Parts: sequence; structure tokens; C-alpha cells
Amino acid sequence: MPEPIALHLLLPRVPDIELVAIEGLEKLAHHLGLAAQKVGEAKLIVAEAVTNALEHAGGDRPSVRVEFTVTTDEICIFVQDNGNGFDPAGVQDPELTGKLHAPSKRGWGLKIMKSLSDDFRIESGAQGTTIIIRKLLS
Amino acid sequence: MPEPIALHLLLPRVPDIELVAIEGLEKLAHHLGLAAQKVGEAKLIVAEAVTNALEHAGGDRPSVRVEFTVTTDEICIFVQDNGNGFDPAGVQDPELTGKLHAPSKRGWGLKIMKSLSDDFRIESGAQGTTIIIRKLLS
Amino acid sequence: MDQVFSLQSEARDGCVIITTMGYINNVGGEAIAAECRTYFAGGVKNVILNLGQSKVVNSIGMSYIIEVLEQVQELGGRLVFTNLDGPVEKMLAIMGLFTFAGKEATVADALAVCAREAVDQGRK
Amino acid sequence: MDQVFSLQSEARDGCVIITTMGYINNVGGEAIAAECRTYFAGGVKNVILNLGQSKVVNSIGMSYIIEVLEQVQELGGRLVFTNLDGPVEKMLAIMGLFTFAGKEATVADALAVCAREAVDQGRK
Ligand SMILES: Nc1ncnc2c1ncn2[C@@H]1O[C@H](COP(=O)(O)OP(=O)(O)O)[C@@H](O)[C@H]1O
Ligand SMILES: Nc1ncnc2c1ncn2[C@@H]1O[C@H](COP(=O)(O)OP(=O)(O)O)[C@@H](O)[C@H]1O
Repeated sequence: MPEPIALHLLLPRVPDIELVAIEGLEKLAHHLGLAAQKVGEAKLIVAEAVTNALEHAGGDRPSVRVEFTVTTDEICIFVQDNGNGFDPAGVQDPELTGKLHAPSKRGWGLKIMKSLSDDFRIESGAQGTTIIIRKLLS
Repeated sequence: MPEPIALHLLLPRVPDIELVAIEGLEKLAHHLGLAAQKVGEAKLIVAEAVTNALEHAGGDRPSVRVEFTVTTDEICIFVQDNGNGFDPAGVQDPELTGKLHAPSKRGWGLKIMKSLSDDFRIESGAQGTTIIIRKLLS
Repeated sequence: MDQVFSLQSEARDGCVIITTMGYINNVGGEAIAAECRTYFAGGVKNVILNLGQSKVVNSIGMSYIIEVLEQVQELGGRLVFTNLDGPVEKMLAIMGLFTFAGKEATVADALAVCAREAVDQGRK
Repeated sequence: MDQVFSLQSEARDGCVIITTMGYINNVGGEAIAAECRTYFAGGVKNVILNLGQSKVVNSIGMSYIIEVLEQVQELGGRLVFTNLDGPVEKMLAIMGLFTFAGKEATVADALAVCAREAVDQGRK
């Protein structure tokens, strides 16, 4: 097993702050020489996960924990917020035909994260939401 | 007192990873509308501090903790490594005339950090080195 | 690093060509939709969206593109994406966008497609 | 974001003009020093270093610039910095570099300074 490289961030709610996490992942990936397509997909997962987490992070001190653990075999992404949580089972799968002409065209984040990852886990409760994603590189 | 915004990072030893911290500071500064000159100086401090910390971070798991706490009044920079430490009092102040024609032209980091900051503290021991810097914005 | 969002636009042959740079989130998506509205008001009904320099986008940004698609459909025009980076292309496919919108390698290809359709519509 | 380092170089009027882009750390500094050595070997003895697009540098990168200064001095030439971003200028001042190296607003200004010095040296 190759030795994993880890990068941890605790992000405040500031515009575009998710790009800092994405840039961090890029540096790890570049160092390990990972394939651009897989890394690009992982970056899109991070954009979705961190955007959601920042939107729902709560209290006086909204903050989002992001952790990457990367080897040449896989990228693990951990994103945790301190919001009020939600019931993932209650979220409907979006369909484009349903979104066209609908007032809100949003609701794609979870579907995109699931579709782009090899393993997607979500834990949500009154203390916040944690998503844990694995993306295999081969 | 304006509410401070905090960003925390735990960086692995990967080329150019200090740019991730610098980019994070940029996002906070941009959000708060801080003056470019002061922010630029703070970025140079971060480049020096993180480069040193990564160079000396130790053990099987070299890692460097970086924390920014920013308000419209000041930027606080905290950088901690898990290296073997050193005696700051034993470091000579560099002079350009002494570096010209010398085999090593390095040794400027501490001087630059001190010169660009309003408050510079360093604590170093067998468990590692911590520097804490304040940069006033007015 | 994927820099701050910006866009350029240009009308050609009844199409507006929008070229984006950098990260497309809600702010970038809203800017694209606003730019399109201006051209629609001026009589344009086809949109060519060159996302080649936007390697990171989020789904909130893309929800504004659904709005553009909706408007293009109402006008009887077309939305064509060009120069897509692989991961973004995969994301748009997941959203089902290529069922209703086109995808071409380059802006020139997209212009050719729009010109051909204009001819076809003229024949009917 | 301050992107990965790159440089461009060009010889003009006995000067090499080096324009850097992005972060200058040990890798970038070493690249600048290597580029200068090539031009020195070709007979150039003045260096104009345009750092306008390098807003972040570190002192290890700048230690390679001290090496360039040393070599320029041995050749009887000049090192002139141009287009400096305020914070980088302050850092170079802290290092005392402007005691031995020049600083001009633009590359054109630096070329004029070098040309004037060449005339002065010719008169001696
Ligand atoms: N981290 C989170 N905390 C609380 N609720 C969340 C979180 N992530 C997603 N949700 C809920 O799930 C819904 C669907 O999320 P998503 O698929 O990302 O689309 P969108 O955020 O655009 O609505 C959201 O509208 C929200 O109600
Ligand atoms: N974080 C650190 N851990 C251990 N030693 C350090 C650390 N930072 C600085 N030093 C010591 O102080 C010296 C001076 O550091 P600095 O002024 O940054 O210049 P340089 O790193 O180029 O030598 C270093 O050579 C090193 O011996």
C-alpha cells in the first residue's frame, strides 16, 4: 500500500473558499501524478460537497471541515458541516424534464456526487452532516 | 471588534502546497476588502513561514499546521511544524555583503518575517516550532 | 488555480457565443443567464456556450444554464456546448443536458450546426 | 491564484530580459539562475529581471538572484529589477538588494539605463 498523503482544511463561509480546497487537492494529485480526468471529477465532487456544506453550516460560526486522503489508488474526500442536518432518503432524484419550467432548477448536488464517486456515504443529524466519498483511480 | 474569520489548514509536504494557504488568505482578505499591499506582505510572510516549517517538519509524517485569523484590523498568522526545533537566538542576522561570494546565499526567512510583521513570536523545542505573527492593517 | 469567473460574448450569424473563464458557481451562472437575456431581447435565439476554460463548475451554476435552455426552447432556438473539459462533460451528461442541448468540439463546429439548422428551417 | 512558475527570456542590446510568471521558490530561482548562466556564456553581462507577474516569491528563490547579482558583478555588468509589485519590492529592500542592483518601473526604462551606462563606459 502506498503511503497516503493527507490535507485537512477548516473553511469559513467566504465566497469561493471551496476553490482553496480544490487547489489543495490539485497539488496532491499533481505530486502523485494522478490522471487528469479522475482528478477533475474529484474536484467537481468537492465543489458540490463544500457548496452544500457551506450553505447549510450553522450557528454563529458556520464552518466546514474538509479532509483529503490520497494515494495513487484512490482519493478519499471527507466533508463535514455543523448545520442542522437533513434526511437524505427524503431527497428526490432530480430529472431534467421536471426542472425545465419549474421555479427552482436546483437539486443536482447529491446526484452528481453519487454518480461521480465509487463509494458515497452520508451521515446527517442535528449536529450536522458528514459525507465520505471514495473515488478509485484505476 | 469585528468578528474574526478563521481558516485552518494542515499541510502535507508536497511541492507548492504553501500556495494553498496563500490562496486561502487571499480569499479571506478579498472578502473583507483588505488593502492589497498589506495582504501581499502577509502572503510573503506565509511563504517564508510555511517553507521553513515544511523544510524542518519531521518524522514519518511531516505536517504543518497553518491558521489565519483575520479581521479588518489585523491578520494573525500561526504556523506550527513537528520538527526538531532550533534556537532562534543562535541565528545570525543576514547581510547581503556577507552573502555575496559565500557558498550559501540563504538565511533570509526569519529576517523577512520579522521585518514585514508588527509582532513576531517564535517558540521552538524538541516537539517542533511555532511562529505567531500579527500584521496590523492600519 | 481556477481563477475568478469572467465571460466574453459576441453575436455571430444569429447566435450568441459566450466564452467563460474560471469557476462557474451561482455568481457565474447568473452572469451567463443575464448575458443571454440581453441577447435574446435583441433577437438572438441560439446560444453557443464555450466552457473550455471553466474546468470547475458547480450544479448551482449549471441550474442557471437550465434556465437558458428553457428560454432557448421557448424561442425555438438551440443551446450548444463547446470545448468541454472531460469532467464537466460527464457532469452535464449526468444532468441529462445533452438530451436537449448540443455538444460540439469547437465554436466553429457549433456555428456550422446552427447555420445548417437555419437552412433546414428555411426549407420547411 | 499565483500559478506555477514559468519564464520567458530575450536578449536585447547586450542585456538579457527575463520575465517571470508565477511563484518564485527554489525551483523558479534556480531556473532564473540557469537561464542567466546561458546568456552569460553567450557574452551578455546585464540582466533585466521583470518580476511584475510574480506577486509571491520566497527568500530561497531570491537567494538564487543573489547568485545572479554576484555573477553580474564579476562580469562588470548590471542587474536591474523592473515592474516590481509593492510587497516584493519591500522584501528585496529588506534584503538590501537595491544597494547593488537597480530598480526601474519598466523594462524600457531599464534598457535605457543599461544603454546610458554602456555609453559612459565607452567614454572612459
Ligand atoms: N450538508 C447539508 N445539510 C443540510 N441539508 C442538505 C445538505 N446537503 C444537501 N442538503 C439537502 O438536500 C437537498 C438536495 O441537495 P443537492 O442535491 O445538493 O441540491 P441543492 O443543494 O441544489 O438543493 C438540499 O436542498 C438540502 O435540503
Ligand atoms: N521551523 C524551523 N524548524 C527548525 N529550524 C528552523 C526553522 N525555521 C528556521 N530554522 C533555522 O533557522 C535558520 C534560518 O532560517 P531562515 O532565516 O528562514 O533562513 P533559511 O531557512 O534560508 O536558512 C535555518 O537555517 C534553520 O536552521
